[in-house]
Amino acid sequence: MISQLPALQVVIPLIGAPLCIILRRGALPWLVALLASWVALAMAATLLSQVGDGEVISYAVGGWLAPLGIEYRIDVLNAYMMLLVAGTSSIVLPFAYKSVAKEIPEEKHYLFYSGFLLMLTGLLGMAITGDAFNVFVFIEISSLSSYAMIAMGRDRRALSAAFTYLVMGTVGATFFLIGVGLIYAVTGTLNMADLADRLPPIYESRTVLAAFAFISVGILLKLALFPLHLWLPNAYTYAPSVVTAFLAATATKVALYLLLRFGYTVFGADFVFDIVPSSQVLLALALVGVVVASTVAIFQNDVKRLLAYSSVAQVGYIVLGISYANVTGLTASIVHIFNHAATKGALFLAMGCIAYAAGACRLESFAGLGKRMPMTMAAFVIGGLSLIGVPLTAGFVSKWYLVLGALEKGWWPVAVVILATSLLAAVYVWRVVEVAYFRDPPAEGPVLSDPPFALLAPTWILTGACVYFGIETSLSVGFAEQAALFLMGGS
Amino acid sequence: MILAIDIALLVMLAVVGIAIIRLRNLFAVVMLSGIYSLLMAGTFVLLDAVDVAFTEAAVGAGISTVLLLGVLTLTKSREKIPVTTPILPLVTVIVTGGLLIYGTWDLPRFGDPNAPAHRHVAPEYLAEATHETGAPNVVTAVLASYRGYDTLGEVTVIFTAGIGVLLLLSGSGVLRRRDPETPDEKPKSTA
Amino acid sequence: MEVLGHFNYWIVVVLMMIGFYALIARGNLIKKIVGLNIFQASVFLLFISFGKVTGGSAPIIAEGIEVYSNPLPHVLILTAIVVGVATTALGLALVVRINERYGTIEETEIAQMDGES
Amino acid sequence: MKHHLIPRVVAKLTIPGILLFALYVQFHGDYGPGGGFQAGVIFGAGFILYGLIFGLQNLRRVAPPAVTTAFIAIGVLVFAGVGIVSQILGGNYLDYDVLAADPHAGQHIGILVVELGVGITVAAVMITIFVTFAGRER
Repeated sequence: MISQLPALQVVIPLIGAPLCIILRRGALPWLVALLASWVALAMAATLLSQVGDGEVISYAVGGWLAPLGIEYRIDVLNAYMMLLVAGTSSIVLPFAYKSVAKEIPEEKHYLFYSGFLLMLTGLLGMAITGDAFNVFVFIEISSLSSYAMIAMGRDRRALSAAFTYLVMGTVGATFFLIGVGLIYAVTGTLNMADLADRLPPIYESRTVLAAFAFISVGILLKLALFPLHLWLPNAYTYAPSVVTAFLAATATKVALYLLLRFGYTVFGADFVFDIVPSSQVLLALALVGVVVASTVAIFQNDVKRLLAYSSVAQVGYIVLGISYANVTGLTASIVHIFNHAATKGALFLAMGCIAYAAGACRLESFAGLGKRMPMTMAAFVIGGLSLIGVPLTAGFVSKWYLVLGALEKGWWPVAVVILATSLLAAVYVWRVVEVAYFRDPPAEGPVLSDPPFALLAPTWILTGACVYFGIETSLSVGFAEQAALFLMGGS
Repeated sequence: MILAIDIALLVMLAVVGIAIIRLRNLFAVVMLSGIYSLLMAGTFVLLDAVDVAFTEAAVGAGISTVLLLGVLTLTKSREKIPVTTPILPLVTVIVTGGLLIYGTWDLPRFGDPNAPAHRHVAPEYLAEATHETGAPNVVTAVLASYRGYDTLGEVTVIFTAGIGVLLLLSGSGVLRRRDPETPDEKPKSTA
Repeated sequence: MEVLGHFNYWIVVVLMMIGFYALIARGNLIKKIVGLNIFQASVFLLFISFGKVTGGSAPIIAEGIEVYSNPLPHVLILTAIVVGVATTALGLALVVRINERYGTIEETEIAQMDGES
Repeated sequence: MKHHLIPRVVAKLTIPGILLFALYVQFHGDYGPGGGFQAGVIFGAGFILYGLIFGLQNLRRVAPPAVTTAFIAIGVLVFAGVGIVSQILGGNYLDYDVLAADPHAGQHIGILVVELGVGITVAAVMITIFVTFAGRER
């Protein structure tokens, strides 16, 4: 049974999606989605406990050994990612029940939950597989379902945002495909481990260089690194609350995982950092991205949009850590993938609570919410503190390692930029807090109050995670450090 | 000989492609894109990919064209003339294309039987697949068995497209309908 | 021969770029979808070109045939074609909805309306 | 097109042929070009032709949306189910060898069923997409 876990990890949510269509009545689709997600979470936890000490599980799908067949290859890094993805969906789905009831027409609920499970399946599949082409297939499963789910937002701009994402996402996936084709043409294999063996002798080949460029640009489009982030702000702003919370916490993170996987495992650190000037390129893009996105966030009047730009900035921090090319930087990146998922998940769920009560997330509608919706706004404040990186929150831990890694390299100007942009984050979080706590609620209009427990509980679980992982870091940092050592050691 | 036909087909494809960019009548564009797919299918046959050719003809010249025509009847069929000249896209395309040409430089010669892709993995399929799966069509054997998991993903993608189209277009009838007796489609305020 | 041996790839690259250009430079959403189709179909052709073996025949095992073309790119592209048509269907569904809600399928006009509302 | 005699007669004659050809492509994919996907497309095309000639209402009667939607799911379940069955029988996911006593027979069964799953989903999605698009006329 336990040896079959890797396959079931993806297949359980995959089977859940069509089951939602068959059992389309009432709350059944939601229940199917919830169960599939919780089972996936339990399996991810089991897998992580098995590979925690640096072991690697290989699973031959169809019984065909790699490189003939498709291989699942689970190490501490992707088990960690799967735990993150399944964990987020397991917390978001209980929230979905009431939130979706309010935001999505009832006769489409079964389609919505089916689509949600497809997003989950796609992201898990991207994380688990050890086959370069199989990655492409699962990228498309997660992307296509995301396009449709984003378009379910009530504002018509959700449609144009989804279309923009569809165009940029497909360009990204096609670039990735071109890259995979090129490395296939010069190596004859698609299996990642096999590629890792066959690429080093031909590092000087121009084809390998072009393949690396196409795969990287394709993934960077997916993870929305500045200036390839143009699809992200509108998509996150106008998507239904649940979809935003799930995607913001996981989608760009799994793309970041792919960047690490292809960079370290497939192409190898020697190629990526010594032959190609990746470090310099990523450093420049990350720094500009962090500064520009944080600044733009300050001037947003829709809080969801503000948080979306903040996400672009956070992606910048994560890529920054990767660009250091040392263990501390890599640890910082991986731990920030986790911490930012918790932080943004909490913040976007708080947005979902406000959308549930007020219907919109415009800044002016926040006036007086500190009194009217104390629990929701308290969650927002804690999440905001974690976003800034205040001590005792998860955000502090990742920024600490990020600064540490920069100093290790002797890049003190980078450390200064990290601190300065944290101040920018403080400014945009403060703008919201000021309106919510120091401005009187409008005299007219309905009196708002905190949403029901079913919405508050998931929000507070993630908010609690922001605090918990700020104090007790042995789990998040522990696994991240192991994953970083594993990647660096494997090169 | 094959190379000559191949090149001729490719040049025709390029001509059709450029015509698609230049034409503003979208009906003509859609018809040309169908022709593009047919030419592409012909090229696939020439390159021994009969299964792919079959599929490209059915999908590109069939489904896609029908869908595009269907959408055209719902929208305007003339493209507007752009206000600005697109410099940035042109630069992007030239850089991307340049990088690809650069990348092709170290590729094995077209049709080279000693290319790495033909020396590793593929020979094992050709030698073993029919014996192990009983299917003379190696493409089917690899598709359904060796890489069956990709195919499960492919079905899931199709499933996703079906769900996505239903999410977007079912119900929410903001429009007048010809056959009002369908019970499961009532107007929605959220639409 | 070396130049001729790569000429095939170069035209395929040109085809890809024609589609890519139509996708990113054109403002009409339907034309973008057509551009996307051309771009992807040309990428498929690149893969199939990698699979061709001079003197080979289609990879259906039969008596008396010794040389076959590489079946693996064919398998990959079969999957990719399906993914492509799925994307097209979803994109067109979005176009229909956009046309209903905005009354236009021109990108510039949509962006203008987005900016106003 | 509902009131033109010739298209109606031609359609009535050709549609059974199209569906038969689809079945041929479905089950002959082992030997020649073709397989579940192509068969599904052709099968769906038969229904679409019916819808074009005899109208959407009639197509909805022949292939009710609720039923086609269910079939979209069934195809995926059939495919994924084969994998689960092979796990229950002691193999890895989608390992067809264990489906029968003889690995060759197992492979044969596996490929056949899996391709059938593909065909069902593809045909159902084709019909669904046609009906939903055509249902949105101006």
